[in-house]
Amino acid sequence: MNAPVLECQSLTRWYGQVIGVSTVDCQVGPGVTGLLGLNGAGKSTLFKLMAGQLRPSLGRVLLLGHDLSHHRGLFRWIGFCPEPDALYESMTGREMLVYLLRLQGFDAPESERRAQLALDRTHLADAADRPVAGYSKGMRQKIKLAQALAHDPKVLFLDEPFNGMDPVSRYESMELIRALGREGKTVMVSSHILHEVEEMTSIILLIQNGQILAEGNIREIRDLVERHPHQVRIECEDARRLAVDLLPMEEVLGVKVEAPLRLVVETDRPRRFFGRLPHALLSSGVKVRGFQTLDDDLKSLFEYLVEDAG
Amino acid sequence: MKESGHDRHFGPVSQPPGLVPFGQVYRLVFAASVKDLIRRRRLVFIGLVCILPLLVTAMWRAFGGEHLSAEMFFSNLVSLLYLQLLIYIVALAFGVPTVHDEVEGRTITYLFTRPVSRVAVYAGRLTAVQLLAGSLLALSLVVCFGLMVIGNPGVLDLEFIRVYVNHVLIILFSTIVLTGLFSILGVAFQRPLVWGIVYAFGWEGVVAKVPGRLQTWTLDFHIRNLIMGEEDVQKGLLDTFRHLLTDQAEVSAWVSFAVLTVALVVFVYVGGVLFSRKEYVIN
Amino acid sequence: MNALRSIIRTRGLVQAYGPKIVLRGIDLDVPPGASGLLGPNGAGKSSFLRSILGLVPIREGRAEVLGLDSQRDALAIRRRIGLVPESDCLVPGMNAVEMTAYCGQLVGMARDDALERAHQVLYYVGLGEARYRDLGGYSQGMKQRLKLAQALVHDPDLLLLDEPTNGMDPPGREAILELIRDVSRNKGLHVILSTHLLPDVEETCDQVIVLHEGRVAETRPVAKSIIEAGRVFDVAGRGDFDRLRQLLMDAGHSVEDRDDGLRVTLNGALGVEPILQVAESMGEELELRHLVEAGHSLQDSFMEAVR
Amino acid sequence: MPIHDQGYRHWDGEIRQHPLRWWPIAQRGVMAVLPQRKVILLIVLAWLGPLVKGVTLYGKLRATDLLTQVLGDKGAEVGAKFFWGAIDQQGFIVLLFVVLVGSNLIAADRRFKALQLYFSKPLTPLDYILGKLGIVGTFLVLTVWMPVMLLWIFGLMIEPTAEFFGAVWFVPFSLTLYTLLLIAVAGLLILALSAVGQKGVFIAGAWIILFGYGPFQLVILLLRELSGQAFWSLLSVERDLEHVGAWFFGNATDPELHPVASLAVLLVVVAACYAVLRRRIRPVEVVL
Repeated sequence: MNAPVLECQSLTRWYGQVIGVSTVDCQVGPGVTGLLGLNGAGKSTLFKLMAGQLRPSLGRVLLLGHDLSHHRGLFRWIGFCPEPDALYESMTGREMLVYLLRLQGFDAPESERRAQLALDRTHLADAADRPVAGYSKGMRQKIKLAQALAHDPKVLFLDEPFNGMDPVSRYESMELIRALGREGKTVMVSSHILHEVEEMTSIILLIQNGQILAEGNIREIRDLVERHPHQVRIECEDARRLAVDLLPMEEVLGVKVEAPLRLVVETDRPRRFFGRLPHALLSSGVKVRGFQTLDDDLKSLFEYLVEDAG
Repeated sequence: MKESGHDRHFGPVSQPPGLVPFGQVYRLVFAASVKDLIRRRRLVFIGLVCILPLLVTAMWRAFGGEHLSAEMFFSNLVSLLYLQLLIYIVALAFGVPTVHDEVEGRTITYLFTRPVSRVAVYAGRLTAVQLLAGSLLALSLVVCFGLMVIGNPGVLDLEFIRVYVNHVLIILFSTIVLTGLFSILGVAFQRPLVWGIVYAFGWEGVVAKVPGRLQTWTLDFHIRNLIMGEEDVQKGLLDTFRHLLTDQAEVSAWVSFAVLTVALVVFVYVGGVLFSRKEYVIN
Repeated sequence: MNALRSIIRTRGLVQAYGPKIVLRGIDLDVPPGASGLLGPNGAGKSSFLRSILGLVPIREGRAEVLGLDSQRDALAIRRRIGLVPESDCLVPGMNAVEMTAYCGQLVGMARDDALERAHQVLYYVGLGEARYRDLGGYSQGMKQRLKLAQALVHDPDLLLLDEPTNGMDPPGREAILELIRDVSRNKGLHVILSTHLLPDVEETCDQVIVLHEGRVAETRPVAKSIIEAGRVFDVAGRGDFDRLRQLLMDAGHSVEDRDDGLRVTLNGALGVEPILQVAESMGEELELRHLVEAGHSLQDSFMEAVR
Repeated sequence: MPIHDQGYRHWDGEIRQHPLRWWPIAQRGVMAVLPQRKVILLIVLAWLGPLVKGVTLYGKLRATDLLTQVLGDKGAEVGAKFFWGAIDQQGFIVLLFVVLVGSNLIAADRRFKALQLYFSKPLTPLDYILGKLGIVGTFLVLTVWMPVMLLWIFGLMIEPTAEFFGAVWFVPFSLTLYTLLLIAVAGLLILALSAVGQKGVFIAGAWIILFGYGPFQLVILLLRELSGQAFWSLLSVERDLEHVGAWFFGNATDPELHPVASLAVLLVVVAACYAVLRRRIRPVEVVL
C-alpha cells in the first residue's frame, strides 16, 4: 500500500472563536512546495498543525499514512524551522545542534558528525563554536535551518526561513532548499518574497481565509485564471504598424500603444496566441527587439487570486 | 479531489518509528538545563540574596556571640530568614522558570519537534532546577556553618551538629517540594511569577498563621512542624512564636514528613501530566 | 536654496569601535533621488548610517549630509531627515495620532502643527481609519505604516528606511514600496533604502550602493545593463524547450540553461529574427512567452561585488 | 478649478525646537501616566496627609485653647520643623509613586527598542534622560512640593504676623532645594534601574532594597546597633535623604553624623546612577 508523504484530511483549527484553518484537504509530495498567503490567512497555523505543534480541532494530519497526533515517534521524520527568532542563546551553534541531534536518538559521535555536516551545508562552520547569542540575524536563521535538516528528515517545514537574511545568505539558503528538494525530501517553505519562492519551486499552496485557494504548478494555475487576460509587452521599431498587423489575430483582445516603440497586447487564449506569435511577428516585417509577458509571474498570480477571493 | 499540476510521488508506508529512550532524553535535558541555569544572570541575583543570612551570621560572630548561643542563633536564623523568606525566593526563582524559560524564550518548539516523551523533558528540567536551587541554599548554609565555627571551636558540640544537620536537611527537602509546586505554575500559567508570589506570600504567609486546622493545609505549617518536632531548640524567638499561636494544631513530625513527601510526588506527577498535555501557542 | 549635487558626500570616512575597524575609508557621493544601500551582514551599512547621522564619532575623514557636517551639525541633520528604523520601536499605550504628533514635537514642531500634520500623514500612509486605536493592537503592516508616518511628519528632505517591508505580506509590501516611490519620484524627497531585499531596491530606487567589508564595492544604476545589444537573449515559455535548445544549437548558436529558460548567444546576424524563425518552425507546440535581451541583474552584480 | 492632490503634501511650517529639547518627552510622559486610575488614586491619597496637616495647622495657630488640650502642643511651636514633618510623612507615598511611574519609563523603551526613534530625532542622550526625569519629577512636585507649599501659604494666610513669618520664611527655599535633591536621587535611581532591568518585579524589588526599605534597612540598623558605628546608616539612601532634608529645615536628626556626609553619599549615588544611565542609553543602538 502506498500513501502520500503528507496528507491533511479536513483539517480544522480554532483558537477560541477565531478560526485559524478551516477544512483543509491537501496532499504534499516530494520536492519543494511554497506555502503562500496574506498575513493572518492561516499559514502559520497550517504549518504548526502539519508539523504536529498544534492539535487539530477537527480532522487529522497523516505522515506516510500515520496519524501525527498519535505517534510522537514520527518526529524522527520531521524537520521544523520555526518562524520566531528563538535559540538556546547560551549554547554555541555546534552545542545546540548536537543537543538536538542527540534528542533525535543519535549517539554522541554520530551527532557530532551530523552536526558538522549540517553546519557545512548551511555555511556556518566558521561560526560553529561561538555562542549563538553573538550571531547575526542571518546566522541565526541558518542555525535554525541547520537543526531542521541535521537529522535527515523526510519532511521539512520551513516557516519564513529567509527573514532577516542578507542577500548572500538568502542565495545560499535557496540553493540549499532546492538541493533538498532534488534529493527527494518533501520541503514546505513559506515566504512573503514571491520572487524567491518562484526561484525555488514552481509548485505552490496558496491559503486564504484559512482555506486552500489554489494548489499546484504556478503556470498551470495562471492559465486557469481566465478573468485576467495575459498581457504581452513588445518592443519594436514601429509600434503602431505592428499593432495594425497583430489586431486581426483572433486570440488578441486588444492592443495598446504605450510609446512609439512599445505596445502591449492582451490575449485571453494564451496557448494559441504564444504558439502563433513568432509567425505573426516575422510576417509583419516590423523589426522587433524583444517581448515579455507582463503578468506571468507569481506576483501577478498572487494578486489576481487573492483579489478575486476577496 | 482537485486536479492539480504535479506528481505526488507516493512513498511506501512503513511502521512509525518509536520514541527515543526515556533515560537518554532525561539525561540530556538534565545536563543541558544545568548548564543553561549556571550561565543565567538569575543565579547571580539569587546568590546575592543568599548572602543575606551570612551577613547576619557575621554580625552574630562579631558582636552577639556572648548573648546568644550557637544553637539558638542558628535555629532563629533558619526559622526567620531561611524558612520564611529564602526558600520561597529560591524556589520561586528556580521553580517557576522550569518550563517557562523555554516557553517564554520560545525554544520549547525545538523540544516538541523531537521524538521524545514530554514527561522525560519535564523530569530532566525539574531535577536540574531542584539541584541548582538546593545547591545554592546548601552552599549558603555551609558558608554559614564555617562562619560560625572557624576560630570558634567552642560551639562545636554534638548538640549543635545535630541541630545543624537536621535543619539543613529540612531546608533542602522543603525547597525541593516547593520547587515542584512552583514549576507547575510555570507549566500552567502565562504569568506564573505573579501567581507564585500570591501563593508564597499570600496563602502560605497568611493562612499558616491562622490558628486552627486551616493551617494544616499549608506547606509552611508542615515544614515548620518538622522543626517544631525538635524538642530542645524551641527556646529563642521560635518559642515566642509558638506561644502566640495559642491554638497550634497538633500534628506529629512524621505525619508532616509524610504529607510533604506525598505532596512532592503529587506535584511532580501533576506537572508532568500537565506538561505533556498542554499545548503552547507560540507566535 | 541651490540644488544639491549630492545629498550625502563622504571623503575617506573611517569608523571604528575600539580596535575593530568597520568602515575602511569610504568616498561616496550619493546623488539626489532614491538610492538602495545593499551589503551582507557586517558590511558596514549600519555603521555608515550611524556616522552620517552623527550618532558615533568618526575616526577619520568627513561626512556631509544635505550639505551639513555630520559631526558638527548632527542635530541639524536629524531635523531634516526622517528615519524608519528596522525594529518594532513602538511602545503600546498611545494611538497613532499621539505617536506621530509626539515624534513631530520631538523634532521641534509646535504641538498644534504636529497634530494637524499627524492626521495628514496618517491618511497618506493609509492609517486614516485606525488612527485612534492603540498601536499595541496593530498588525505588522500597520506598524510599518506608522513608522513611515512618524518619519514623514516633519516633512524631511531625506528619508532613511531600514528594512521597511520586513515581515509584510505581498500586498502590504507593494503598498509601502508604492509610498516610497511616490515621495521620491513625485514629491522630491531623497530616499535611502537599506535592505536585504534586492527586489525592493529594484522597484523603488534609481541607483544602488553596495558596501562590502567596510568599503564601497559598487555603485550602479538599478536598471539592468544589457550584456551585448542584439546578441544575447533570454527566452522562456512553455512547451518542448529541449527541442528548441537542440534546434538553436543546430543553427550554430550557443545555448545555456537558466533557471526558467534558456540564454541564447547568437552566432552571426544580430536581432531576434533567428530565434523567432526557429520558434516558428516548431509551430504551436512551443509557446514562447519571453524573448528579451539578456542583462546583468542586480542579483548578479551584487553577488559579484561581494564575492 | 483645480483638483487638489490628496497624496503627500509638503509642510512649509517652521521647525522651532523648544529651547529645552527634553520638554516634549516629559510632557508626553506625564500625559500618558496621568489618566491611569491607580495614579489618580495615589495622588488623592498623597494629598490626604497634607490635608490633615492643614487642619492641624489651623488648630495649632487659631483654635489654640481647644486644641492645645487635645494635642498637648503649643501654637508657638509651629515652625519650619512642622513643614518638614509634612514632607517626611509623604515618604511612603513617594516610594510608591516613584516605583509606579518610573519603573517602566526606560525599560519599556528598551523592550520595544524605542530608543531608535528618539535618537533619530534631534535629541542627545542627556535630553532623553532629562525628559524621563521630568516625568518622575512632575509627580514628586505634585505630591511633595505643591501640598507643602500650599500648606505654607495657608499658614501665612491665617497667621500673617512678622513673628511667624520670621520663623518660616525660608521654607519655600528649603522645600524647593529638598524636592530637587529628591528628584535627582530617587528619579535617577529608578531610571538607572529601569535602564538595567527588564522585568517590573525585579526593578521594583531592587528599588526597595537600594532605596533602603525592608530587610536591607533592618540589616543596616542592626549593624549600627551592634557595632556602635554611626556611619553604617549612610548606606541607606532613604535615611540619608531624611537626614539632609531635616538639616535643610534647620534641625538635623542624627547627632552622631554630619549631614554633609549624608549629602556626599547622595551625590555619589546621583553620579553613579547617571553613569549607569549614560552607559545603557547610547545612540549607537539606533541603527542596528
